[in-house]
Amino acid sequence: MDEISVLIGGRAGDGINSAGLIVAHLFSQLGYQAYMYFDYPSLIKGGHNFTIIRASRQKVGAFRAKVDFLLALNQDCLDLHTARIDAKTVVICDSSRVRAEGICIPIPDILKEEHAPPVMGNSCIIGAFARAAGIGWEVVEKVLTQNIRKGLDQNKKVARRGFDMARGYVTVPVHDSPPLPLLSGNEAIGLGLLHGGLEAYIAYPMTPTSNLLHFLAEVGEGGDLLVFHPENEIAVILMALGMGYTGKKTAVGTSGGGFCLMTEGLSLSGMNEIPVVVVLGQRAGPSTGMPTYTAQSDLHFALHAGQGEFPRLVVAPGDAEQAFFWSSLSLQLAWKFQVPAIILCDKTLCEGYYSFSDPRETIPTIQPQPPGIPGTSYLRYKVTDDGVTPPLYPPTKETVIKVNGYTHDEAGITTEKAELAALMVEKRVRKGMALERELALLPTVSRYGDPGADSMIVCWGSVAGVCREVADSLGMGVVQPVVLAPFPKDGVKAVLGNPERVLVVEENACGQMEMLLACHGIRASGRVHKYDGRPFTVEELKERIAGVP
Amino acid sequence: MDEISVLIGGRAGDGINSAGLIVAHLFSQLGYQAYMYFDYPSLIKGGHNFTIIRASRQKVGAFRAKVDFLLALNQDCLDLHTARIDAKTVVICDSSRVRAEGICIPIPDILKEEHAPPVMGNSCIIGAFARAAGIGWEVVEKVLTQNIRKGLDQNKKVARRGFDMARGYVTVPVHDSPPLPLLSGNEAIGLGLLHGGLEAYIAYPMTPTSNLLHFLAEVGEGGDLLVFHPENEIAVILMALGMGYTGKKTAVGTSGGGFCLMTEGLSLSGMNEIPVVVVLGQRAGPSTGMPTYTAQSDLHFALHAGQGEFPRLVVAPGDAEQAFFWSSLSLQLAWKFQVPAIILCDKTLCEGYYSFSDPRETIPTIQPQPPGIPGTSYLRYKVTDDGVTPPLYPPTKETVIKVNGYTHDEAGITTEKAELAALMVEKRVRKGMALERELALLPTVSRYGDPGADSMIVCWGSVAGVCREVADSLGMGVVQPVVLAPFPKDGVKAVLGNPERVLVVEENACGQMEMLLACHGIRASGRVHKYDGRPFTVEELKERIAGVP
Amino acid sequence: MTDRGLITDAQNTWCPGCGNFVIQFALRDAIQSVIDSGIERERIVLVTGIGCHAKMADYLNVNSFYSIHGRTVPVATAIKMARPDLTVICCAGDGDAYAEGLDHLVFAAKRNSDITVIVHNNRVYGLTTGQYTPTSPLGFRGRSTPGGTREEPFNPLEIMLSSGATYVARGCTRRKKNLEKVIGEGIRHRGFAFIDVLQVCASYFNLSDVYDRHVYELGEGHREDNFSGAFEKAREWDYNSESPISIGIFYRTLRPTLEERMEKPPGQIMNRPALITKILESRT
Amino acid sequence: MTDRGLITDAQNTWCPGCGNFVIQFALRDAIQSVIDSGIERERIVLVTGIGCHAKMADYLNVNSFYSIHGRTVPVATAIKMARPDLTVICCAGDGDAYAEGLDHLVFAAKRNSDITVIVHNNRVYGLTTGQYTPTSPLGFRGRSTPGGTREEPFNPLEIMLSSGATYVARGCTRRKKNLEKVIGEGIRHRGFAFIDVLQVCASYFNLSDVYDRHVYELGEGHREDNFSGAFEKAREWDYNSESPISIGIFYRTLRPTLEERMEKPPGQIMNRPALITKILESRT
Ligand SMILES: Cc1ncc(C[n+]2csc(CCOP(=O)(O)OP(=O)(O)O)c2C)c(N)n1
Ligand SMILES: Cc1ncc(C[n+]2csc(CCOP(=O)(O)OP(=O)(O)O)c2C)c(N)n1
Ligand code: SF4
Ligand code: SF4
Ligand SMILES: [Mg+2]
Ligand SMILES: [Mg+2]
Repeated sequence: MDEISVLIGGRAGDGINSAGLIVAHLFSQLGYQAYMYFDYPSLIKGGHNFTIIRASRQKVGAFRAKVDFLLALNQDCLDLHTARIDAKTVVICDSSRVRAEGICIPIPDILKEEHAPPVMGNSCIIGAFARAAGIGWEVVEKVLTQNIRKGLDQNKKVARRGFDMARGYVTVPVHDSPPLPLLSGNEAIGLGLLHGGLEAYIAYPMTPTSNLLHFLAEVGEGGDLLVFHPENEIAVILMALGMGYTGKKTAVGTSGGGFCLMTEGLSLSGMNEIPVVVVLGQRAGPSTGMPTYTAQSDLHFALHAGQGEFPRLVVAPGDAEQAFFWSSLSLQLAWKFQVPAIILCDKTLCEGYYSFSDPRETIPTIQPQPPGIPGTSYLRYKVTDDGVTPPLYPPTKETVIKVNGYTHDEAGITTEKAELAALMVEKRVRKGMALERELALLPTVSRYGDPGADSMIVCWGSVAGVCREVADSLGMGVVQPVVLAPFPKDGVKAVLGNPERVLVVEENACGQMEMLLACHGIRASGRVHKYDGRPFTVEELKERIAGVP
Repeated sequence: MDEISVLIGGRAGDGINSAGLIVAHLFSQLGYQAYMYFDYPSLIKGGHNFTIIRASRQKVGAFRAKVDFLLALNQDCLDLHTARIDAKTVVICDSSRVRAEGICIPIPDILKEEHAPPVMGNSCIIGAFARAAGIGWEVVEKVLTQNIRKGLDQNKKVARRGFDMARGYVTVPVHDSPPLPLLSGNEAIGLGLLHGGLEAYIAYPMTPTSNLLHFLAEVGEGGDLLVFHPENEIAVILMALGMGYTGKKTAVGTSGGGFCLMTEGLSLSGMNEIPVVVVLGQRAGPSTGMPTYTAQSDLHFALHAGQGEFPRLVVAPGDAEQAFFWSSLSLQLAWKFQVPAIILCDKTLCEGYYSFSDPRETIPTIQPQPPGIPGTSYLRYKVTDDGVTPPLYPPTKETVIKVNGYTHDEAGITTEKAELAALMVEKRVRKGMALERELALLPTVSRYGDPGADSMIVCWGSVAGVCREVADSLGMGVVQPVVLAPFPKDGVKAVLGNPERVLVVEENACGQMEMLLACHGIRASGRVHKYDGRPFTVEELKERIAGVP
Repeated sequence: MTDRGLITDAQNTWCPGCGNFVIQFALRDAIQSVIDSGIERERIVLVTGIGCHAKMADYLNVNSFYSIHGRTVPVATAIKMARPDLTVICCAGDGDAYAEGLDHLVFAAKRNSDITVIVHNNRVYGLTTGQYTPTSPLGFRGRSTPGGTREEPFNPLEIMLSSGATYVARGCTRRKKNLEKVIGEGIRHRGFAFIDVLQVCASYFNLSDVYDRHVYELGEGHREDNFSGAFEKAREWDYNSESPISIGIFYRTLRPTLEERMEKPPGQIMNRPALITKILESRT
Repeated sequence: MTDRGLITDAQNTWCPGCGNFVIQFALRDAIQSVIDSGIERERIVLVTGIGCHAKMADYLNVNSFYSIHGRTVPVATAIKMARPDLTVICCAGDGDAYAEGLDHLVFAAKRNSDITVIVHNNRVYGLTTGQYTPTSPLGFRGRSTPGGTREEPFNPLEIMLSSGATYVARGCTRRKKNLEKVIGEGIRHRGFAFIDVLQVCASYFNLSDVYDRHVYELGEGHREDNFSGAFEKAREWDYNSESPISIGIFYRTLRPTLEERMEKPPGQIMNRPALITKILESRT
């Protein structure tokens, strides 16, 4: 048994997300890598929430169509997931609410006996699951202890009761790899930003990046990180630019609707050359769409948002390590080149959990821009060879620092002169080229699978996880451009080679990556799209790929 | 003398724009086609404003590097335009403010003698110009009478004084073509929208479309057009959707910064299927940039603005007739297919004046969508073959009409179901395909010059005017896609043929049309960019094209 | 329009105990009484923002425009402007109407647009899981402010009075009867009607006890037509400290509505072809 | 920072007779006196919107952030939050601060962000050639309202008082001395200072005569610390009818500023690598 999948489901408010995380931690302790998908509708109590935890000896970033264990806190959970059950699936359920064959635990009775509140039903079913999967009680105890803040003893008691009532079906083998931390994509982004030097984070809540705000707000309570939630997203980005003007490395986070409201500020950032990092979490659109479901349909919007032309960095990490790595680099690069950067992620990445291998040793330090020379002759927009002006921030002795969203001269004073305007356009263009040169030294394109395969998949963002796995099983190769702007055309071409088939896999309907590739002369021979808000399962993608002519 | 160019310049507040228009009307009366470019900085009084009027027997949409007459109301006008003067140029000036050779008129003295206010200096210099150009007094009188609202008699008097003081240099031949109306691009758009059935126009002022607001506000005072200027652009687009919900055909106008603020509403329009037409006047960016100068740098932003995927119509007219034609069609098509439409124009088009040949007879009437069937079973998002739902608007007897920016079912009730979500994505995709089919019957691509030329220019928007002219003189062909989304790929390829050279001419730095062509597999062999806010002159473009390898 | 009455058969997903249910029934009853008074149901339009409150669009079986976060008011204003024969009601959230889209609210009041805005003021962002809003008390620990907010709430009634609202009321989901009254009167009011509803959020900010303790109805003695009195009364409670909280109609007056002022004199209508021709002629 | 003093050598493009000149000199003098009182010039930051008023960023030789239309306040708030040792002043327009970006103004007042906002209230959009603003009188014929506006102005002082501003003043460009005083006091005020400046627009709305006739200074008798009195005084003139127009400081009080409340207890700083490692451990 190299891998194992567990689904746990119930109503919103039942703590399904935390329960899933506990299960994932159980596997971590046994030396597995875990991945957890969390599926929930946009409501607070009721409805149906579920998580699928998949653990494997290999790095994993996708889930399968079938599960080995189904932990059902209510009947819905069984009824809605019959398709995920096969002959081998062990069902564990609350016998008071679910009619099923398998391990049926009278959870309310146990809770009553232990004087425990309903939300602890989770722990009970997890206990039963552990026993069924042959996971030792000491592992359960350790994980509960590490992860439960309130009512630990009671939780342990009800878990033990579940444990004791179940019987072993299988025994998940134990491996001696040290346990890895489990991070959500949001947390990985947050930590990456901190690693890159983040000093301030401003956001207005919006799924799927609200949890990044919550995470950093907690961090900010204890440390020197300024976190603020203002009146709306327009204020968010303008505040970020105000922070940036004083030299504070600042990021913001949002999703499509909020990003719309930031586009005017983004263009200002392009013009006044105050860097800002925007974490843009995609979800199913257009408009409010399905706020808690995933999509990859804002690629071109991210590439082109804001009036006028200005260089920008756009990165689309596909898992927690890439999220950490490129969040750190985005901040560093944005600051070095004084451009806006967008971290384009999606609900699957943001709210999924991943076993995390600390990538810090591999992250290059970007040499920061040397500061300008203070004094009365300082020019905030001095035209230089590479287009980047040595920055200074107020207060700087004897120095006036003028930033300006109008076309301006080197000092930052508004101009409408034709030659000066053209000069400044060229300055910004050169800055973009300098950024491109710096990126040429970085791993902007990831590859997986068979590099010399006839059949190659191109994908981006969180879909990389499932593509990697499917490619492995089909003998294909995968090319994942992580940097999307400036587009690493040469890198992609080099990695892609000249295969017979190029399949583009995307979670949208219009083929946005395919279009981007086409712009750069790379033609796809086939495509697989999904646009119902749910990520591909391994089997689904495999089948869909098989169906492409 | 087949054509003639006149520059008139002075300070902001001197009425340079109106003066230019009067000169253009003089030429209209003589049977010429006229084009007028207006150049002004972003200030109210002072600075330097000028217009260049070019009249020709042919349709004209560009100006030359040199002028035949330079009418200088101040010294700046002479000093700033020395490059436009050659041996043949006749200078006419206010002798009290300008030292020059040519026709020098003591304007202040004349005004004083006629008890006329300073702003009438224009009329005086126009009178002198008319005489110098051999234009009869009766023509001047007629044009003044038709165009001057206040103080006509006094204006005539000072014009006559100027007329009498000058001497004839040339005699502009008179042709017997009937005079054409002169329209700014903004007015042509406004009239086109009215032709298409416009019922409401909402806008927050922003150059270069403020004058469209002013024009329609005047129209609205006298007729049944609802015009409103609310607190900001977010309100603008949401109000437009509110209007659209009641069935009122509505348009809005803005420029890049305001458009940013509309993008969230645009995406809502894509989702709730309430049509809206957005007039997007480009100007030099990024950010506030140079508000009164031109650019073509929002193409991809217009194509991709708003989160998520939804069909949209984007048209980029190149002159006043196209502006009228496509504004009418945009409104009709947006309503038929219930999609947002963007009329992508620029400062050159919006604020330039063109002799206008009424295109009404050539505009097809788009068969509107038949209305839905009222009653309790009406479904606002009924899934149909072509994706378009027969609409109804409140109040409709016995009918509940629900529109929704969330993913919704056919009745407009929020859903998060995977299958329903996919179904609705496909509905919208099919709507886009239906729009594309309708467009296939329309002249989405314009061509000029030699259709079989080895060397072809591809251009878009207002640049078409100068390209047309240059292509004619260089024996090249021109392809101008007027519809940019859905992109008429086949049409462009058909018209383009297979030439040796494809030059893309654009007023931006990054080659946005070139990128769009590349997306559709059309490769450019060369490019000419301009990004200083000033449109190409005929000579400049010729020279630049000659310089492309 | 099914004949199932004013409630659709969409599944209701509010939390048990949520104050939104009370608003739903109060609004339904108010709408019913408007219908009973002779306004056809198809003339009623509901506009909602985004948030828990906004689900009202799915639940009430009347025309509805489910808008985006913070943007009920411009949509509603435009609907009323386009069709003054419609009765337009907004259900907005406090995050929605007081944070994201405050400016529109002020302008609707200023213009005296004849719409009714009901703010489901649970003093928290419900749907995004419990962050502070402009009316959360100082020190509120939400998920974006785990150490407590650093700002006092504002008083929406004061702001609305200052902005020119001609009907300013407050309700509370702990007092359904009064709520129905202030909503009904608001809908009937000719001009901009603003109703701040203190709504209990069972999951993130359950102030039932506080409201039960402090809420009282404005008495007979309160003069609705007196601006200064209304303003003073509005200042009695600052949305922060514990003090008596009055509910009811604070202020009501009449001034010309936007729609009245926008009305065109009859007989102005000109057919489009003729209009276009006339303009072209004037430009020749 | 050239040593040319507080005025840059950028060409000034305001119209002759524009009230902005008066604001410019009043502000320059106020800044000079702040500098004289010991605050280094490099600690002063000017944030402007977009409009005629905003050209101040080009004309004053101090640090400046020339922002976008309607967005002075969030920029200024953030600058102050990031660097409380800076003195942050906004020059905003009435279109800018009262229409496009009104919400930010309300929130700065609510939070008591220690910045100073000077609104160049010419009651018209100058730079876009004369459209009505939220403070234009009813019936104003601007280029977007050739038949006259259909809405009354709002009173920005009332709104600011209701929003929690701790310093609310009005000046007029016809009274430079008083203007300099209210600006200077505003800058020195600890907390959010709001100054509505009735500014003459020579080209599109020249109200010199009206202001000369009606403007008077608040007398000794006016108590700046009395909210109700200030509110009542603010309502004396409604920005619409002709009536006496008082200028001066309407209201001044102290409450904790946002920046004070945001200040971190010392000693909290943790180095980043250690912090990241600690969090990773907690997730294992
Ligand atoms: C532009 C934008 N920003 C953020 C969001 C995310 N969002 C959805 S609901 C909500 C808060 C809702 O709070 P409130 O308006 O008080 O409504 P409640 O849920 O409390 O009824 C937010 C921030 C969004 N949908 N759109
Ligand atoms: C988002 C956006 N909308 C519109 C504009 C166009 N615009 C520039 S200045 C201005 C009005 C300025 O009026 P006000 O703020 O009163 O300043 P004033 O010129 O009167 O000083 C407008 C609408 C813009 N720059 N940005
Ligand atoms: S979160 Fe609060 S407001 Fe939202 S449904 Fe639940 S109880 Fe009601
Ligand atoms: S338009 Fe008005 S505000 Fe602008 S510079 Fe001229 S006088 Fe001043
Ligand atoms: Mg709320
Ligand atoms: Mg103004």
